[in-house]
Amino acid sequence: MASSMETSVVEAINGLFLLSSAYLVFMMQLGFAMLCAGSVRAKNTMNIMLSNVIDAVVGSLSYYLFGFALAFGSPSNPFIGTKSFALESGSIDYSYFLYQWAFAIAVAGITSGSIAERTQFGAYLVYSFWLTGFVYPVVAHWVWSSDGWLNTAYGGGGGGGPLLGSGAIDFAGSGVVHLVGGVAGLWGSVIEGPRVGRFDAFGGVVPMRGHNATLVVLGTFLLWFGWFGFNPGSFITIMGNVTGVARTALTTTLAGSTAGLVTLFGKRILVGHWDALDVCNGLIGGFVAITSGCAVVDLWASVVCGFVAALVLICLNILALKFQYDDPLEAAQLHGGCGAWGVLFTGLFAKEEFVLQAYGSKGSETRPYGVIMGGGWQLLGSQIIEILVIVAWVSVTMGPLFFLLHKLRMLRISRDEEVAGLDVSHHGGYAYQAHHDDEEPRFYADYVRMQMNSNS
Amino acid sequence: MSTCSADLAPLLGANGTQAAALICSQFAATTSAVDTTYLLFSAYLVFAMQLGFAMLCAGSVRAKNTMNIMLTNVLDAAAGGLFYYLFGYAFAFGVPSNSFIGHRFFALRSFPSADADYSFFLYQWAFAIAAAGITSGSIAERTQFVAYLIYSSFLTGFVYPVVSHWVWSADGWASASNLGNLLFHSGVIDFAGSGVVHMVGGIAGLWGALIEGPRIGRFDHAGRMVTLRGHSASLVVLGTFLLWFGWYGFNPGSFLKIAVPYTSTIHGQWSAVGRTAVTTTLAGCTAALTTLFGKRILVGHWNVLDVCNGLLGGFAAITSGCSVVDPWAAIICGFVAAIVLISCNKLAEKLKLDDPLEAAQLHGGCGAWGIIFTALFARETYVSQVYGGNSDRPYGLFMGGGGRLLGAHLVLILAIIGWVSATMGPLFFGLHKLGLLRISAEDEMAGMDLTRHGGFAYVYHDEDSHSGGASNGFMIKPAPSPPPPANSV
Amino acid sequence: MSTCSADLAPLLGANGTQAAALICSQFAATTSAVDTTYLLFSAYLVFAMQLGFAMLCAGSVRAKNTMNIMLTNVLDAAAGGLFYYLFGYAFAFGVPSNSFIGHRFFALRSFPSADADYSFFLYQWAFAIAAAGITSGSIAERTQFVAYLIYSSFLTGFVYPVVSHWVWSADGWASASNLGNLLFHSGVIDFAGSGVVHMVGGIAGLWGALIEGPRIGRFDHAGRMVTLRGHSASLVVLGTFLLWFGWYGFNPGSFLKIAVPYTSTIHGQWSAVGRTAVTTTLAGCTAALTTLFGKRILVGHWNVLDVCNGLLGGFAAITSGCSVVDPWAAIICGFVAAIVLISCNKLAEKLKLDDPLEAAQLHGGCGAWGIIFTALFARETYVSQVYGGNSDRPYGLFMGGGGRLLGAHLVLILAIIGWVSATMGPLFFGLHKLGLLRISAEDEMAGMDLTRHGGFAYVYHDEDSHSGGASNGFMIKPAPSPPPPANSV
Repeated sequence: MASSMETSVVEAINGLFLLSSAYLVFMMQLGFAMLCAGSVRAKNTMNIMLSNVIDAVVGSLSYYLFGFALAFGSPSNPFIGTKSFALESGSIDYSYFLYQWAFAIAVAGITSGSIAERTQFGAYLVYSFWLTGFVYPVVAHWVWSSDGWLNTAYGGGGGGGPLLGSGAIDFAGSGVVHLVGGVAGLWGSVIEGPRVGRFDAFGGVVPMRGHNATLVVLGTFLLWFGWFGFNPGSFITIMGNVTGVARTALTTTLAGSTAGLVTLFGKRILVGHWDALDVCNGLIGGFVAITSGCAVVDLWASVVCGFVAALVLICLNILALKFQYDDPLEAAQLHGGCGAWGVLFTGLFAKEEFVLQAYGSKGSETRPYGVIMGGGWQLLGSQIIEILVIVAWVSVTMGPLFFLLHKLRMLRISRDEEVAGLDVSHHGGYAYQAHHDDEEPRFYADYVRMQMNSNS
Repeated sequence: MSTCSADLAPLLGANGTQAAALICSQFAATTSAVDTTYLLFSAYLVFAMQLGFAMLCAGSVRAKNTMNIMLTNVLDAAAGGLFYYLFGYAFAFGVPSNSFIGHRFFALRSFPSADADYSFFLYQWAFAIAAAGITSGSIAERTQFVAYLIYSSFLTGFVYPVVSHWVWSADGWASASNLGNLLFHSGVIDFAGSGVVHMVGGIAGLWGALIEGPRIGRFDHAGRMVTLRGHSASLVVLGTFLLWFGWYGFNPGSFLKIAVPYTSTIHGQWSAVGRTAVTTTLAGCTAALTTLFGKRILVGHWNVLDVCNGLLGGFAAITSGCSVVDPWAAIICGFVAAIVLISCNKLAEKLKLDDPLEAAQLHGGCGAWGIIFTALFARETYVSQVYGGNSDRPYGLFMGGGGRLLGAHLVLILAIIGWVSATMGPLFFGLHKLGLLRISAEDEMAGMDLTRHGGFAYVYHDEDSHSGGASNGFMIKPAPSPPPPANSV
Repeated sequence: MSTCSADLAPLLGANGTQAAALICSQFAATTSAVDTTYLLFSAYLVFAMQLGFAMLCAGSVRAKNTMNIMLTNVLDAAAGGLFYYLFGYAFAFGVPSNSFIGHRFFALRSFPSADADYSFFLYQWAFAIAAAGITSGSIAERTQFVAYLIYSSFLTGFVYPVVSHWVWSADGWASASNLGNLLFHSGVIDFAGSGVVHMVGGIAGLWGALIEGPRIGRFDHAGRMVTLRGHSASLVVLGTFLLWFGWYGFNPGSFLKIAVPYTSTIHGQWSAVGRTAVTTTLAGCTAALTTLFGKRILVGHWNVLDVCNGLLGGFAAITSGCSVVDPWAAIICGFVAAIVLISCNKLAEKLKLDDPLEAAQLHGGCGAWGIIFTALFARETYVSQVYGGNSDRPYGLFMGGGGRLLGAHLVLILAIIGWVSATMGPLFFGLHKLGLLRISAEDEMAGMDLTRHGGFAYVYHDEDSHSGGASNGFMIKPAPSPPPPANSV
């Protein structure tokens, strides 16, 4: 009796924690929608918002039907899960499904930023279904399913243990989520080419400002809010992880804050003015980078992580302009670049005590941890392998898909449509209606005057 | 918790009773803390829906009426808070009472009781203001502000609480937990309120919209419908996502408690809560996709606003049965909800009903479908887990549970339509006759923000600058261009 | 939990000590999991207030300064995070320490301790950045960005933490839990920080606004006030609702723990948490309605922006006493708060104080009223439940608790005013003298976004389109019209 009550309370607390975290992660979808909407030109707002809604909507169905099974359908082989399609199985932990679903739709949200403003809507539907239903779940299976070959608990590697005796530590998915989304976006954007007018005849860069900075800030704060579900929530259970969960929330905050400040001053020096949008991107870059190691590093290390993440982001942006690469939301640079740095960072700074807390020890032997903390090279090796296989896997799956769509002329819209804007050509009109369509006066005083005139 | 002590005491030997009491009181405290945390956070999420309604409404009306609609939404929450505190809660949950209306706890006197705590009040308050929020969409852009204050107080303070007493209070005639006296031996399964909240709001809106008549310019001389587009799609999407977010408090939160073990399975209520969140998600997503393709075929372009409405229609429909159906059934629910919504919109066009936010069609139509859906697809295991009671409780018709549940649900639909029509219809009509309902034609043309609320919502062009072009945020180059053609969709 | 073992061990017979230790450690784990979940999610809600401030500020300034104000809000959170981590937390909660300032846990060295965990730090950080967010509203539209960075770091890293040490740390001279040495044998009941957060932010803003002087064009040659309207009411409403949403973390979250049974009643702390959420709601709602009607009488139209400010004023006022007053008292609190706010605004107009967001009036004025209100209406039962301690603890004057609490609260108000004036006043004055505070008149006329932040926030007119007007979402009519006359309302 007492033990069943005990179970009930414990399960309820964990369920409460996980569900609430899932709701927060879902908020990130709203954050992406607002961030994207604000970052594109007014004539494409409806298009980008539709694609964000559709990411969530299509992603839910494809993740429900296939994705969850491919990712977490155990028992399975090290490469891909094979059970509980459409949640048809005896005991599904629905909260866990919901949490993973919120992650899956975030991936597609990242990619949609890279190919914004020039992509046919049909292409969104196709890639979104494919990415959420297959590409991302396979990577998630490798790293997060206990059967996966990169998982820290995998038993089938050399010597019957995990890869290099360590396995990859990608706690909340700098690699699994952000790098996947970023690399997919990179291919999409490279194959589509830059937007019309982005680079002039001499290869000079023409700035294309988004239409609404307020929405960008709104989106950034919502992403920050959601990240409190993304990183600390990845503990899945809070019973016994109380301090770890709270520390994770704190490393996340510090990394993002540092990256935001570094970007602020860095851009001030490079460009000469204080730019809110750069700070927003810097913040997000810091969050992306800390996502991998958030649970296993010290607070001071997270400050280092954020500092380097900002530098990575600035360098990649300069590089992207050199190569005439056009990514309206800097998604490939931000999620791809900072995500890769984050995975490496974990291999450098993971602290032994926290690694053992979060991942448990393997019997009597201790786990490898960060190089700089004296933990040997195995972890860093695993992390590098993770980065390489993710880049390779996403390239061989998403690259051909985008290329095929391109060849079938389903990827990019026509030049005329692009210049006119997608909203008017595909979505039935603009996002914003004029605010004075049939009246002259604008304030109460004008109205009063108008009435006095009509009376006299 | 008394069963806990009784069960545990014999097992603990000599001082068993005291020890058991101590342990069990600890369990009780922890359980209450978990449940309250859960309920409070759910209530906060439901409150966030009010923000969602405000943004959705603001984006869906023309810029000249934005201040007006936002003010009504803020006041829904504020006035609703006071009236629900003073009267509404007492009418709804003042038990013990008769089966029609409650009559205790006015102004929360002698509250909290053993059964109900402040967190429960807060949760129910968030529901009540949601009902008023729905109605405000139907009568947007043409209603006097005073009329708004009156109907909002009446709806939150009386009409809605009575319906929620019927269905959700243990004394209500339609309640599924009124064990001694179940309607058709079944009671009504309206888990989170497709009927209680959405139909009530939708039908109240329907009467308001019918009595006021369409906005000026909505139908041309030939009787064809003219689209009056909202001024900002970004706000609509923002509002939709916030409503989606809030719905996770609305549906899964309606369990009220999370730390409840089920005897038949190791998965207790925490698992049912998770399943409810999943069914909610799937229904909305399916409805959105169906609407997307349906509208693509009907209208010829991909429209984000239709997708948003479809999404909300799916949510409104699944709200009734979210806790007692399987995920696959939720997909059916969403699919049909989208079709219901599209049909209702066609019908509204035929009937020249002008509802700026499609609130009557969406919440009324999809809400009614949701109640019927539950009676068709409710699964036996889930019904007995969630509602307990006798083992021969009826369940969904298509799941082999017989037609009694469907009968009870049809009765509820009729009762809600009757009650709301009998209360809100005369109210709107009375206001109409007193000339308090609709604003004058001049005011409507000029926009209510100007005439009633002190100015427009947006001031992008700075009026205080002397430097003309430089300070003008929008006009980088002078734009002596012709006005664009009227939007033709 | 040691009392748990001590109580239980004798009752369990032979292996009692071990059994009791096992059971009690399980209880401790469960309880701390519940409490941490509660505190963390409350902290997230409080963090959402920063988003609320950002949107409220953005909507309340003119379009040409939007980027500037949003940047300051983002940096409040980011810079605040670092400075509170490095210094602020140590000054505030570095116990054991003296009664004026803490001095441990710099950069969270040797943290977590037995008393405080990371979740507590996160919660306090969210409070600290809220204080800086308040001040940013007062000095909006005319402050150099560098000045902003300096004052924000100073406020979050030093001024605010010292005040929170006084009131909330167990060592503080005004703390209600400094049991050996209570101020006036009472201590100060500033539960969630009407004084600690809102008055500090408001008074800092007051000094900033006074030293900078009004915006250009705010007062005409005759000294009459000219309304400088914000550019987007939608954003103001969005921000207000988000603040309301966040306030549910701010006030009920200040309990820090939820799984605490009370000895005197079956309703433990979870019920008190719910009550706090209810009093918060009611105070805000009442203040909003009072402002609505008050402004209707004074100005002649229904204004949503005033209602939003009234709402926030009610929240700022109830923040101090939310946990120790009855719901009916919360209504009184909100009613007076609205009147205080309207009066303060009148006064500000007289004194030619220009505060774009009314932050000094709202957070300073209503915050001070809130502290006084608590000393008048705090109820004995609730005070002893929430603050515990000796049974003769003073409570509200009007509830028969004597004047000692009021005395302590007046001392606190004076101390906060004195301290903030003595630290922030010289800082702003020094920046002013160094020419670092205010931007040049040309910059102010042109808008800071253009001159400092690389461009305007909104680009609705596409520069790359060849079709001119057709793609222009906003300029329907040809634009070379003269700017409309300044609005005089």
